Amino acid sequence: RLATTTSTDNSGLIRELTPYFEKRTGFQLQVVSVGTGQALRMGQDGNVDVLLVHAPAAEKAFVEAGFGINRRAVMFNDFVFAGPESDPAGIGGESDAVRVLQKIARGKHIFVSRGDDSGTHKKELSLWKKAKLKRHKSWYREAGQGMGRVLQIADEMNAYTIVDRGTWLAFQLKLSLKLLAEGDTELHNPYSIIAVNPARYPGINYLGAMSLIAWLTSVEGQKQISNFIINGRSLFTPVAINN
Amino acid sequence: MEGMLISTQQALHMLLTGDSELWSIVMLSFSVSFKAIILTTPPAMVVAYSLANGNFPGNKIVLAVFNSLLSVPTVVIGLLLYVLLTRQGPFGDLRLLFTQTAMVIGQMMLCFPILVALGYAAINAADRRVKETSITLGAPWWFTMLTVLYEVRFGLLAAVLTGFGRIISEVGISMMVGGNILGYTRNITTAIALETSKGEFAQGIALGIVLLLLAFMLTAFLTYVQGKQEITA
Amino acid sequence: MEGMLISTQQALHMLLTGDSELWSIVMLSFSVSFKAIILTTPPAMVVAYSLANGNFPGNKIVLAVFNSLLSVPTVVIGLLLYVLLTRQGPFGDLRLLFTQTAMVIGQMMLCFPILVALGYAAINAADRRVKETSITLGAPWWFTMLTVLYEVRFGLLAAVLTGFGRIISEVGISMMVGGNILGYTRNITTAIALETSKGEFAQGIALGIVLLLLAFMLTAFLTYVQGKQEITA
Amino acid sequence: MSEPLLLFRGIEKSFAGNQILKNVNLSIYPGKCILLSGKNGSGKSTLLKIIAGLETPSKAEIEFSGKSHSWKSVIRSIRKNIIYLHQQPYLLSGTVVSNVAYGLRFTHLNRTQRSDSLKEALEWAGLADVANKQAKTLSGGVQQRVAFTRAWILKPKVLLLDEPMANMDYESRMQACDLLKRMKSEGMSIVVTGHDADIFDGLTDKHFHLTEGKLES
Amino acid sequence: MSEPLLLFRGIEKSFAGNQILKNVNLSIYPGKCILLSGKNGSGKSTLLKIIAGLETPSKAEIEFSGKSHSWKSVIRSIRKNIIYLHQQPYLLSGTVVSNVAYGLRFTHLNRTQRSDSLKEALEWAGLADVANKQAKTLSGGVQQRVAFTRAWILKPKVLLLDEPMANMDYESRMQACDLLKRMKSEGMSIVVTGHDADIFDGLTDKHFHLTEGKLES
Ligand SMILES: Nc1ncnc2c1ncn2[C@@H]1O[C@H](COP(=O)(O)OP(=O)(O)OP(=O)(O)O)[C@@H](O)[C@H]1O
Ligand SMILES: Nc1ncnc2c1ncn2[C@@H]1O[C@H](COP(=O)(O)OP(=O)(O)OP(=O)(O)O)[C@@H](O)[C@H]1O
Ligand SMILES: [Mg+2]
Ligand SMILES: [Mg+2]
Repeated sequence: RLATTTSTDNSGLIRELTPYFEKRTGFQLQVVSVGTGQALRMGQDGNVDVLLVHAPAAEKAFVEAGFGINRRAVMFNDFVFAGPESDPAGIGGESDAVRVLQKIARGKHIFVSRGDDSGTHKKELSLWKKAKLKRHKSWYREAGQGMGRVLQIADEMNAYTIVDRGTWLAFQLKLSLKLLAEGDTELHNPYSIIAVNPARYPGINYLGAMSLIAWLTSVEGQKQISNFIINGRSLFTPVAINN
Repeated sequence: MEGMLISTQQALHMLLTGDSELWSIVMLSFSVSFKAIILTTPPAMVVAYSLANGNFPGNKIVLAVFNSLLSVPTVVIGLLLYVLLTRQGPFGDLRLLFTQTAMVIGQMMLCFPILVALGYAAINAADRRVKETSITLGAPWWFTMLTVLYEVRFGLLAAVLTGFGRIISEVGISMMVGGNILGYTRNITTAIALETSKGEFAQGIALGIVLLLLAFMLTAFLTYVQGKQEITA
Repeated sequence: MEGMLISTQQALHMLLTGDSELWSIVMLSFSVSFKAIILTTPPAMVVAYSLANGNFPGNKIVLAVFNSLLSVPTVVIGLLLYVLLTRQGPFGDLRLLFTQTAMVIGQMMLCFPILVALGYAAINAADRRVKETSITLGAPWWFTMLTVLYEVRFGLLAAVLTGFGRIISEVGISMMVGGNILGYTRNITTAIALETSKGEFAQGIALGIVLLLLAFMLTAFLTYVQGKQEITA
Repeated sequence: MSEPLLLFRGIEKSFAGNQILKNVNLSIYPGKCILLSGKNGSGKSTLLKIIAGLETPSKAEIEFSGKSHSWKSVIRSIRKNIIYLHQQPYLLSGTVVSNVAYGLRFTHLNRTQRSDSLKEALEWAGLADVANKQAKTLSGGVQQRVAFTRAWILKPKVLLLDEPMANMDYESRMQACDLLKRMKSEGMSIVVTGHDADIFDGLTDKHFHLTEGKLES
Repeated sequence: MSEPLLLFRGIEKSFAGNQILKNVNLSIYPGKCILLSGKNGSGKSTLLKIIAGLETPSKAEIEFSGKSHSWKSVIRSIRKNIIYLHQQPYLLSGTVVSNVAYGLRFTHLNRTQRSDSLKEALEWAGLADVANKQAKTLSGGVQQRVAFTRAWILKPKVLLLDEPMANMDYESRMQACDLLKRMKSEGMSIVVTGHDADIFDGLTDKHFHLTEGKLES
């Protein structure tokens, strides 16, 4: 049983990979797709065997507390800034994430935040912190929902937002928002896979979990990840082999 | 388990000490759902009464439609309303999406069939002599309707309470057309959904208990009023 | 809008041509909810009858509790059940989490207060002479109960339909303790939630319409049966 | 005899294929009282309900002011002047006063007139003592008296009473009869059903018997 | 006189502070019939309901087999032998047959005995024609007859009839009286209320009048 973040499941990656994995190892993969926080919680409770998540700090804490073992980096994608086509804040082409936020804040342009403690939200907050900017309710809207819905809300409100590239590619065609800024290394989004510690819960399918980790970080698994293409672009960059 | 108790204590403490964020969320929940139920009840009762008393041919089919509308998931209502209210949608110009008004409209759509179906059942159980007595004593049709509704008021109260419970506890519509925006459209249930997605289960349950307690105070009051009436009835 | 029509057409086509994935999702929804409502109805009716007829002191308070339980969001029930069924929870050894059984249990918890509250309203509206007649003619208490329940059967049918509509359309419990696992615990509403979170609104609405149509067939059938009875009643 | 106020002609009524009323004709004269008797299930209540516009006949015509109309087309306007009292009356939730006063609000009386006639009615019917009691807690006979009072207080042109005194005690019956006699003298038409003709002694001008769907005098 | 079957002593009953029954004593002898009269609202129905165990008295004792018991402690076991017929009877959903047969399933009769007594009862009450009609569609008088039949078919030791013939036609009344006389001769005790003593001519052995909460003979 794998608990994964909605972003990977929604993009279709997991569905794409499942048959290859099942054919290769004979294990059945059951996917529970939830928010990162909820995924970690389910791992902590021993209700799933393995996690695929993206929240480095929380992951570290999770492993240090002894809930998980064998944390391996699998892949990354990156975050981009999206906003209305008219781009009133003028962030188009900007590559420095901090400058982007400064421009938005200064003009009090509406910015929609995930506001849900997800990996994306945490990344966004760390960027605001870095930019040392105060946010005000009148233009900073915390939506408390998944990435796709936040994109739709931003679209409706003609607002700016930060989004992971996977979700962006999946939703791009349904929105009038445009991708305005990208490329800062600050904006990398690493995914890791973690096995739930079998020492804590005897019934854990540790063998299956390790098979999935092994397969995802194998040459075949990594190749399948980079072969996963949406709108002519590969979504995730595998990192397990080259590192 | 322990976490739950602590979180509930915290939530209640915040409620009692007037934590403004929590209170604004609670107030928003109740004000949206109150508006929805109050606006929906009168037309729903008229429809239920017509269905129970009119002898137009499609009667039973219309009733079956309302009964099956009980099975529509809230998120589907939310989706439909979203499609209608979105910028390029037919009512996009009203700019209602992600407002409390949109939440009220969606909740009205949700409780309308409930009130009609349960109202129908209550009215249909009324003694036929009620209507006949009212008519023969010279009442106009609308007064006859009010008389019948009054005779079955306890059944109607149950219908309204059920409808209210349904909309105050729904999350699909509020999430979809409200957007769960902090300070604007976040209500108790979308807040619970948010806590849940964060893995903060204890806090989710704590908010649920807050809702339950407030609902209990409300219904205990209504049951008390009802009880007092029954003694003299 | 267009997308919706096409998706609905597609979904209906898949339904009619027996697409196995869609059918398994649909069947799962109905089988879980049927089990839940069938298991819940008898005890709920007994409780409702006792509340309406017993004159024990806490009567009104218990009723108010059931009424306020109508306002508990499904996700809170789901969370509570999760806390109970999780590995280290009190019932963790049963390994029920992420199974259909867990979904059935959760849905039973959801519809129990609905059936009690609405059943109470229906039974309470019964003529007091029904009970007296049954008793004086020598019926044991349980036969008197059955007689009263039969006299108010249309009200009870409305209660059961409302309860069924509530659980077949709920998503919070199914998501939380079912887990939305394809082929195991994915039902119509969690599938809709999934499509919605992907932004595939048209497909979400299409699935909702599938559910609505099936519910309509079910209730039309029941309304037909009810109608036939009423003619002779 | 003077002109009839209303003439019901050719009333037919079937329930589920069973013909209850067969070509019944009934003329209602102002200031006259008709007693309608007949075995249980002969159709007395059904006939009164059709006249009151509460039950739909299979066929019927109504004649008044020299013209004949179909039942359907005129019953709505006619039934304003006709009041039917149920065989088993239904008292609405509320006090005795609110029940008796129910119909008054649809009349053209003003406030003082209403409260005057209300007071008078309660007095006459001996209901002053129970005026503020909840009507549904009353005994069977008193309920019947309340329903009776609720009907005649409106002084309709035609009063249809379905076994109005079956559960009343002797005194109440005498009182009710007196009352009806007074109303008659003021021009009200009355149709009453019952199994004991002697209760209505001195009140009824005509006696019809309903057998096998037909009226016989 | 022989031993009383049941002796009710000191029955008191108040509704909302109003004392309806004041220290009423009533002995029920086997094979005897009591007529209970009184003005509307005097408490006749209430008294019968208390005896039947359907209404709780403020105070009451029951004496039988030479011993005295509190009402509460024995009414449940006693009421099996007592049947009360409502003043306005309630017919259950279903046919006339199913209504009349309702109580039979709780007796010790076997199948053939049940169907025999059912047939006999319907015949006697003149209900054979309407046996398969839905009971709720019947006329008021026939409904009363059905309720009456539903009660006496069980042949209880004590039969309490609350104005059982108010809506019956002349023939039905005679028939019902005959029936009651036969039951009496078989040892059944009967208490009946009514406003017309003459209906029950030749049936009643004792006549009590209820005034101001007290029984007078
Ligand atoms: N449930 C109740 N609540 C309050 N008062 C009641 C209730 N039931 C009966 N009463 C009162 O008790 C009194 C006696 O009623 P009861 O029905 O016994 O009279 P009754 O002698 O049978 O009269 P009737 O000849 O009209 O049938 C009445 O004044 C009535 O209003
Ligand atoms: N709603 C109905 N459906 C079917 N049959 C009905 C309905 N109402 C009345 N009937 C039948 O019509 C016939 C006449 O009934 P009605 O009540 O008019 O008789 P009645 O003369 O008033 O008798 P009673 O003296 O017993 O009051 C009865 O056979 C009754 O069963
Ligand atoms: Mg009649
Ligand atoms: Mg009485």
